Amino acid sequence: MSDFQRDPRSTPEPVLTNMWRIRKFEEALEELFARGMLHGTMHLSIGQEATAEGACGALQPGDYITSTHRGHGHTIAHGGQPMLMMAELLMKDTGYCRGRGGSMHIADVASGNLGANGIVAGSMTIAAGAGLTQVMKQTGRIVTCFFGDGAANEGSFHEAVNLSAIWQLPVVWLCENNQYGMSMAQELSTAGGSVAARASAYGIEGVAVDGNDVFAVHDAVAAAAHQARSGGGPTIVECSTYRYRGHSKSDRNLYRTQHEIDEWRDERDPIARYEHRLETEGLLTVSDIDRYRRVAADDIRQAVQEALQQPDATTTDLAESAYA
Amino acid sequence: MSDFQRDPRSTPEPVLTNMWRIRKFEEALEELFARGMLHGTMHLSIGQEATAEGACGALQPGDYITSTHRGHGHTIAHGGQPMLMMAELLMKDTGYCRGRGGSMHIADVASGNLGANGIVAGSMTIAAGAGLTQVMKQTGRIVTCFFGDGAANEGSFHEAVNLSAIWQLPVVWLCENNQYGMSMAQELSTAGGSVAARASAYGIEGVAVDGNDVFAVHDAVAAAAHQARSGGGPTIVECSTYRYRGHSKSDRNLYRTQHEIDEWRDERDPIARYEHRLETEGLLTVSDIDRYRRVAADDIRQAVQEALQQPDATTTDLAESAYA
Amino acid sequence: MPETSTYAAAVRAALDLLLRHDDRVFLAGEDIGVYGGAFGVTDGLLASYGADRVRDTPISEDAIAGMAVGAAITGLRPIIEMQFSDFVVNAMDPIVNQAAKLHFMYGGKVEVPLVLRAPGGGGTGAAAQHSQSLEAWFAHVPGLKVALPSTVQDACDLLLAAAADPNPVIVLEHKLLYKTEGPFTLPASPNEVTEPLGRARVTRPGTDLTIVGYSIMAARALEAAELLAQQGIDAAVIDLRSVRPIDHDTVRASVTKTGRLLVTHEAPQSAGVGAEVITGVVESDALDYLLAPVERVCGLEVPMPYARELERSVIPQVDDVVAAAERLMKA
Amino acid sequence: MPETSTYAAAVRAALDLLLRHDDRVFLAGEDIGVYGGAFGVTDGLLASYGADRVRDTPISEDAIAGMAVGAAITGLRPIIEMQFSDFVVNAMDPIVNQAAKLHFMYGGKVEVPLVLRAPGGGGTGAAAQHSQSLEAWFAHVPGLKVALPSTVQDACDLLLAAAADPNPVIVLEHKLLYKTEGPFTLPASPNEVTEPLGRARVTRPGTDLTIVGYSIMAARALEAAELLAQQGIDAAVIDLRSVRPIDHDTVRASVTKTGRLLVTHEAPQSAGVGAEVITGVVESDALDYLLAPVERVCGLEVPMPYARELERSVIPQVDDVVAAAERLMKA
Ligand SMILES: Cc1ncc(C[n+]2csc(CCOP(=O)(O)OP(=O)(O)O)c2C)c(N)n1
Ligand SMILES: Cc1ncc(C[n+]2csc(CCOP(=O)(O)OP(=O)(O)O)c2C)c(N)n1
Ligand SMILES: [Mg+2]
Ligand SMILES: [Mg+2]
Repeated sequence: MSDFQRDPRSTPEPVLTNMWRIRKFEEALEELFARGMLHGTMHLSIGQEATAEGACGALQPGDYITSTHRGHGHTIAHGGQPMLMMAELLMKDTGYCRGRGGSMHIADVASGNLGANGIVAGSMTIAAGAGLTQVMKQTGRIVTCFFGDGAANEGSFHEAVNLSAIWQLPVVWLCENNQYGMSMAQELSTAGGSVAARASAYGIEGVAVDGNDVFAVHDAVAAAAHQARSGGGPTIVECSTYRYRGHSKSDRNLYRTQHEIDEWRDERDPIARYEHRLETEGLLTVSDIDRYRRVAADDIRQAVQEALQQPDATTTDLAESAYA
Repeated sequence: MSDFQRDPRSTPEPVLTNMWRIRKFEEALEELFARGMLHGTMHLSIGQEATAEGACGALQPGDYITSTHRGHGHTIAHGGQPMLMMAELLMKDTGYCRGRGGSMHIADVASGNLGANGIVAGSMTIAAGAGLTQVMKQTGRIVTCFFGDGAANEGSFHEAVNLSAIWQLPVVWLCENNQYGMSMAQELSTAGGSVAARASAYGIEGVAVDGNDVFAVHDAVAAAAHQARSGGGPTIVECSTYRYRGHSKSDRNLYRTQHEIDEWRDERDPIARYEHRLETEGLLTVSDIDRYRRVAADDIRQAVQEALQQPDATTTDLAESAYA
Repeated sequence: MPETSTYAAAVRAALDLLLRHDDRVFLAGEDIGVYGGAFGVTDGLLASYGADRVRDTPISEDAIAGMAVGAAITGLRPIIEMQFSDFVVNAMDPIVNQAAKLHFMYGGKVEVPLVLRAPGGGGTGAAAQHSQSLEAWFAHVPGLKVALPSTVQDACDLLLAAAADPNPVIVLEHKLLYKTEGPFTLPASPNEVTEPLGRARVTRPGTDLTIVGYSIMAARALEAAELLAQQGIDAAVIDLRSVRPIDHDTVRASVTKTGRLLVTHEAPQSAGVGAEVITGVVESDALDYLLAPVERVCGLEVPMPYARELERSVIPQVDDVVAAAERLMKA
Repeated sequence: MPETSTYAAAVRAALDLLLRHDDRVFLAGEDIGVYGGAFGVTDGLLASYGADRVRDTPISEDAIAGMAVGAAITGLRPIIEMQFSDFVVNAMDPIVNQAAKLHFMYGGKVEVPLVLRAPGGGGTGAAAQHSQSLEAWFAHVPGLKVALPSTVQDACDLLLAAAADPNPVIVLEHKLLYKTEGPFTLPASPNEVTEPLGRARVTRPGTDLTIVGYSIMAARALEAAELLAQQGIDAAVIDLRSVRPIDHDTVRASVTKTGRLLVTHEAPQSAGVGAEVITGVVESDALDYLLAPVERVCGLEVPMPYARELERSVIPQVDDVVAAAERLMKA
């Protein structure tokens, strides 16, 4: 669905369309959830689209990502098919995981998405291993590992980053710092206050960028990916961003103010900012912007429709499915 | 057996005597092992005496330590009784752990030694918890957590240090960097190359000192302990030192050269250096030095003798011993 | 005159009681403060007791559990929460190698009075990494005790018993039970609960077969027994309540009367706690009373799937218990 | 004409064969390179295959196992070592939540062909944190397979079978077996071993009772059977070899002949694998053949102590098996 090596400057069309696809996809989910058509809970990344799209757009074909519990955006940005993800969430047999995984386990290994993960920081050591494969097979590919600010306090973060540094693995550690774990503010949970600054503990580079600025994310990841690809080892890229919705469906937002949410949404929204810049810098016309937004909305509407038509997940071969 | 607040300058007698006790204790162990009187394996800290003694001598009565698999020195330096530790190793019912723990699990909680630990970095989160108790009970006591260079790559290190920093726990993180994990050189295992430098990742102070210089260790720990005690939170103190013996009894020393071992032993031995300085700075006379060495040797000889007389560990109440 | 409560509120009431009566008690876990816990169990406790005693932690399960060990051996009484029981995977060292072993390993000279609470089980669509029932692991570890309340009253009482115990105790609550209501009497003080951990309860007497379950399957077993009664099958139901220690005597006594044994749990069948319950019978003289092979109604041998129907087919339901009981009566 | 080998050398031979025949295979673990592993198992492999394929790691068990998962799903075939099986506590997430579940969770579209080797068991004086037998945990996890070789030949063959399997396999070796010698034929290539994991082996036919064990207790059971034979008791011995899956059929078949069942393992008894073996019998028609309550000879319910005599009394010995068999014959 998306091309690789999308540049927010020179090829704004896919970049903007993708950001809208991500948002529209999750808005559609909210609606389906309200209508009782989904099971379980879900973690929405509305407000974080620039990070997912900026990072994945800086990758090359064949590059891998690992994702998180908040991973719909990563999947779409890495070229996943919204229809297959939607089918998964709608418990369809043709969904990415045949209805077995759901929102927290979307994966598309064939296309380089090594999977969302319900365990905070659970994908970090996996990303290191995927990086090792690239080194040992000399594929020239790299791995981008998305993780949250909260994940940076798990032991797995430490072990994975240390290993990647001593083995000089081609990994970009992409921290989506959306200011909170579930309810704990990043500055309270994270001694030292910065995930990027922790890079120096491992003798690697850490950069902190505005995660709501798709240009900044793209450029930082492109540089880190280039370094990784050319044998220079891993980088931590910390993207400061924000989620507008609650952590998951049970969140009453008691740990933050409505004012804070409004401020981020009204003044720093990544899509609005990108559109504004596209317009003021003359990179796209207003009518193009409108068109891409509509294209994205149509894409998602169609994906939902198609997904709804898919056959339901089946118990037929369930009992034998734990083993390959 | 030892006093607290021993100062290598003003009260050299207990400091020197303790360093010799540690060495003599472990030399005695080697002999007993060779005679087949011990079970299992053991980890000797010969060559690292200045770190254990320098650190524990800087503590106050009631302060806690947590120890490691290489913990005989910590126990003696923290005022433990060599006889009870020897009895434990000789599988006696009156040993510190009634013969149930052995070398890797020496503990004397009543006297503030929260225990050796067979799990690398396993005591680090425990030390954080012990630190929390001091805060919540406002005891004014602190906790010194010994850990190895290898331990600094465990996830537990990361989680424990982060927690201690955000909660401002009164903990001194005391890294005994003896240059190797079991066989892996510290500079190969530890990205960034320095444990002390990792402190900045947590917004705390890290200091690196010559761990074979008992003055340097004492001063660094005294400062860190003072800070912890007065509410200033944790510090990482990294002590560079060396173990002359193999990691454990199965070690063939293939990962290092004899030359390297000889160099550390002949040129940087912590006891020889301390004695030299005591003598040249006129802090002790040669005959005093000789006397304390003899006292230490006698202490240990007597401890061994007494320990050998103790009743054997018993299976009588074994089956019910898992629960309090 | 007992009032009613939800299971979640009963847990909260027990925590409240403990915090009120013992200043050595404190809570720690992820999002247990202002968020009130992922399932609302600790809601309001931060406001009552302050951030010193209701401690939000970073996402660091290893540190949460290890910290609790260190606090426990120096005189505090930590009650920690794993947000989902699945996350104990990140804290197995402090739980299994430290908490469970220190008392023994240090020659009996230290106690580790900590409680680890965690919600387990499926049925919420949270899939493979948020739905496990891992009690069998801990049931296998000397030094630990493991309780699983199935009723509102037990949600409080077993927690109080756990907190009173000088040993580390794992209390596994069930997510689907949190909102269930039932009769509830709040003890006036934590000391009012004097029954030690490890006693099963016969929740329904019966003569035709013995159904043993715990946690949500003890509740479903009771429902199944009512349905079976309509067919004239009189099932005894035993709520195990604790899987370490296991009250083998109560099970044996029932089997010697009924001659038939059905064991049920949500965890996968292989090497589950059910096998231990069954073995406790057949290694005793109660074997002689068995009229038919034993039955197990357990979780399917797969990770928990997301889709509603798939999830339902992996988790034992009331119908499955009824069907197995019918089979057992025909055997 | 089979040669002889030690158990450790047989493991090494299998690793050597795998490294030689499949360039996707690599080893990783703590001190497996120049040190040769804590028990010398990987001695010499670094010299033969280089640091790229025989990878020393930092002391980071979580990263070792998680890295292996990532390598396995992208096309490599990692064989990792936990230096002592006790240290899996630090790697439970990658093993249980990731390796075991990815294939299922991702809809069958990925395979996780990794092998985790680890030495378990006591008897070396290494005490509570270096002597555990944790196979029951993994036997309870859908998605994993778990093999425990008791003979020199199996030390090689089960490892080859594990490496050929597309699923994550835990191979638990026993420290005390490493130096034991036995007949050994090195397969010419890894593909020569075609028997899949999960088959038990009757290592001694017998008619009076069935003794089931695995790992070192399979070896001790054989010794016990020889002693029993001197008293005229003819014991069948079954080496389980794999505890997930468990070959219930072989056990049932033997019990229907002997009518008596004794199960033995070094791990603590409660909720151990033995209970599953026994339940496999009594939930089948083989129950009808049982002439007496089953017997278990398992580890005492305490952490492993250090002192020699204490350790010996916690771990089942040949004498204990003999005594239990005698009891069983009298029952
Ligand atoms: C090991 C583990 N601990 C806790 C959780 C519960 N949990 C899920 S998401 C989350 C917050 C994660 O914060 P962060 O890493 O910042 O990601 P975000 O949700 O903000 O995107 C928590 C506590 C989990 N899934 N896994
Ligand atoms: C979790 C864990 N992993 C591995 C080991 C095995 N082991 C024991 S000591 C050791 C080396 C520890 O190195 P370091 O922390 O530097 O301490 P040192 O031995 O040098 O004193 C290893 C790998 C262990 N005991 N625990
Ligand atoms: Mg976050
Ligand atoms: Mg070291």
